[in-house]
Amino acid sequence: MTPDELKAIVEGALFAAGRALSIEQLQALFEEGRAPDAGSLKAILAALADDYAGRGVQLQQVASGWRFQVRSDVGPWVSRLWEERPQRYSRALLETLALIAYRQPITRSEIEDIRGVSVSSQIVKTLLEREWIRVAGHKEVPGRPALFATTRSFLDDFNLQSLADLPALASIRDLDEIAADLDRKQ
Amino acid sequence: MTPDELKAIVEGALFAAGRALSIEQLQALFEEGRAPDAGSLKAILAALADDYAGRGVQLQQVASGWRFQVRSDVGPWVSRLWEERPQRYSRALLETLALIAYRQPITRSEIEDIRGVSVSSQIVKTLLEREWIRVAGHKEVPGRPALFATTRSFLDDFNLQSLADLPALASIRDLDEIAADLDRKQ
Amino acid sequence: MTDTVPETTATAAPIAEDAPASLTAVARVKGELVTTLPDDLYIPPDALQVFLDTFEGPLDLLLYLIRAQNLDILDIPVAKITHQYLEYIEVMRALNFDLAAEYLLMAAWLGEIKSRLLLPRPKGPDGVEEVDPRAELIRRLQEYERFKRAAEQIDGLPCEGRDFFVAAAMAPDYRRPVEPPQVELRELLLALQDVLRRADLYESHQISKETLSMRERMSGILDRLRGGGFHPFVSLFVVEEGRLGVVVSFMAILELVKEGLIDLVQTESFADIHVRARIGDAQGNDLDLAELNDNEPEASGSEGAFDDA
Repeated sequence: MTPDELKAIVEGALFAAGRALSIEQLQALFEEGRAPDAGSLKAILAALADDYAGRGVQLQQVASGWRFQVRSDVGPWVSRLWEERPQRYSRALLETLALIAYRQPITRSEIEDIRGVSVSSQIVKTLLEREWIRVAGHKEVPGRPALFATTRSFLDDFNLQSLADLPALASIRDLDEIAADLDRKQ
Repeated sequence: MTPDELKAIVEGALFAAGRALSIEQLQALFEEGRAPDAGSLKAILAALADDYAGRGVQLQQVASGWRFQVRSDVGPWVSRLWEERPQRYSRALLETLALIAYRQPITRSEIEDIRGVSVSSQIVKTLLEREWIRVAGHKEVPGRPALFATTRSFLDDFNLQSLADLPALASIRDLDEIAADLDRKQ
Repeated sequence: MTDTVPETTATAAPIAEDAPASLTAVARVKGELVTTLPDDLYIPPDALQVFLDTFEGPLDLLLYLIRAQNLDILDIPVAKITHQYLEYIEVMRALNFDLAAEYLLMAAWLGEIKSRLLLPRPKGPDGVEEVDPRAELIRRLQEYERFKRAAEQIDGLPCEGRDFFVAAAMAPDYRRPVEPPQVELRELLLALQDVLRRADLYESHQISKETLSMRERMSGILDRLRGGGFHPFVSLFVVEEGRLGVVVSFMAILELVKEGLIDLVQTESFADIHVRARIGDAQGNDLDLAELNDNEPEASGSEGAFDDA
């Protein structure tokens, strides 16, 4: 086996593994009695590290051996690979938000009464985290349930000056008209 | 951004992804309006392919885009990284796969007609789980049998850019021709 | 003997499909075929099961019989091949092999072809002779063989995870904040329309725009009263808002009283009226979230969400 072939095997194994490989693990790639000794492997690793100097990936020695890793300064771009596409909010969440907007301050069980189904804690948590709703207080009834109201962020995010800008409940029947109206304003 | 920085980003992203990336996916690494155009990216990819010529990994174009892969001649050594040796697929599975690849979209009973034996559910399940085939629709005949087609993963896993890259199917003579020949010989 | 059978199958010579098949030749030897099988294709009974397992069905077995004798599919002596095939089946049945239905079906078909070849071919209603009974068999053998070969070719392609591997490197740990979903007001209204339709509120309630302002004012007043303690009744009104504003505030207070959310207290007749929230203060994380919101730069200078009305 030529030194170049040996280097290609080590290089290929490190990239195929996608993690760090120790000298022993690299030696295990070869048939018994045909593995290069630790010294030769270290020389190969040093040569590989040189080859990749200045490239987008680098050979790095870490606790468990050697591994190829992406150069850290390209991280901001590379990380976009895993950027989650913003998901959509569920219909249940939107309904809950709408009820809080129009009927605030309102308790969770009051929302459930109108929607006819229970409101998951996840939805309330998401709305609180998004800072569209807040706990305005607690109702003095058994259990002291939280009273939810919308926030200024909610108004900002929906381009409203105040809650009074929300279409009147009675007119929601004619939503198509409202939609057209909103389009015109934008 | 300098051309070298751009190249390092593309290189880093391809290695970080560990799968093929399309031009669109590469463009999505950049902020809106700052992505290089398709032509520039292709030039970068060509330059990268040159850089890696003769190395243990190489840049390969497949159906879903470009990816770095370990040179196949070092495969025998690299495959020792994994305890489980890659299994060979049964002839029944390969024949089923071949029929789906060349005759897609095709139903299970159409496959059985040509092979002359029934196709086991296990084979179809294995091919679906491997994501080499998918249900492309249902044939509008009684029972609405599933129509199978191959996937992009199938092309990627066999280093193909499109179905046209599959080896050509042997030509055959049609029934009339065969009958005429048989008659002539009598 | 046993192990030579699959060996032979695997090394069957490729057909030169692009060569113009000279159909006059009776049997052409194409390529080198290593076979130790005798002419009568005798296989010891104890090897039959192994033998059968190596085939992917009757078409595959027939192809094997043809290839083992260096025959061209187009030139097969159907009578002879049929005879051999039926012999196998007979032996296997005699040995009580659990034969798949496909093998028996093929045996029946071959028997039919064989007998039809012995008879003069009948003419169809249009006076044309029926096609040679062998033609369909040849067509199916050809069709099967091309896919059998295609399967071998696919198996010969480099396969990811077996012959080559995708290269990956450790990615830097760089986290990017996830953008929350965007919602349009229209979506919100559509959701509301749905829930209202379900709740059948259209018929029983007629809620006007003014009522909405009142609801907003209710939240505003609750905000003002947050932190407990008594607040002068009059402090809840903003004279600058005019008559309508005062009326809305007044209705909001009445509604809050009705819902049991605030207390109105007057210590003696004609004394100042004081208002106190009956609702407990929000505490814990929920409150923190609300206050975090107030501290946002966009919300600077406001004590509550709706106080700028």
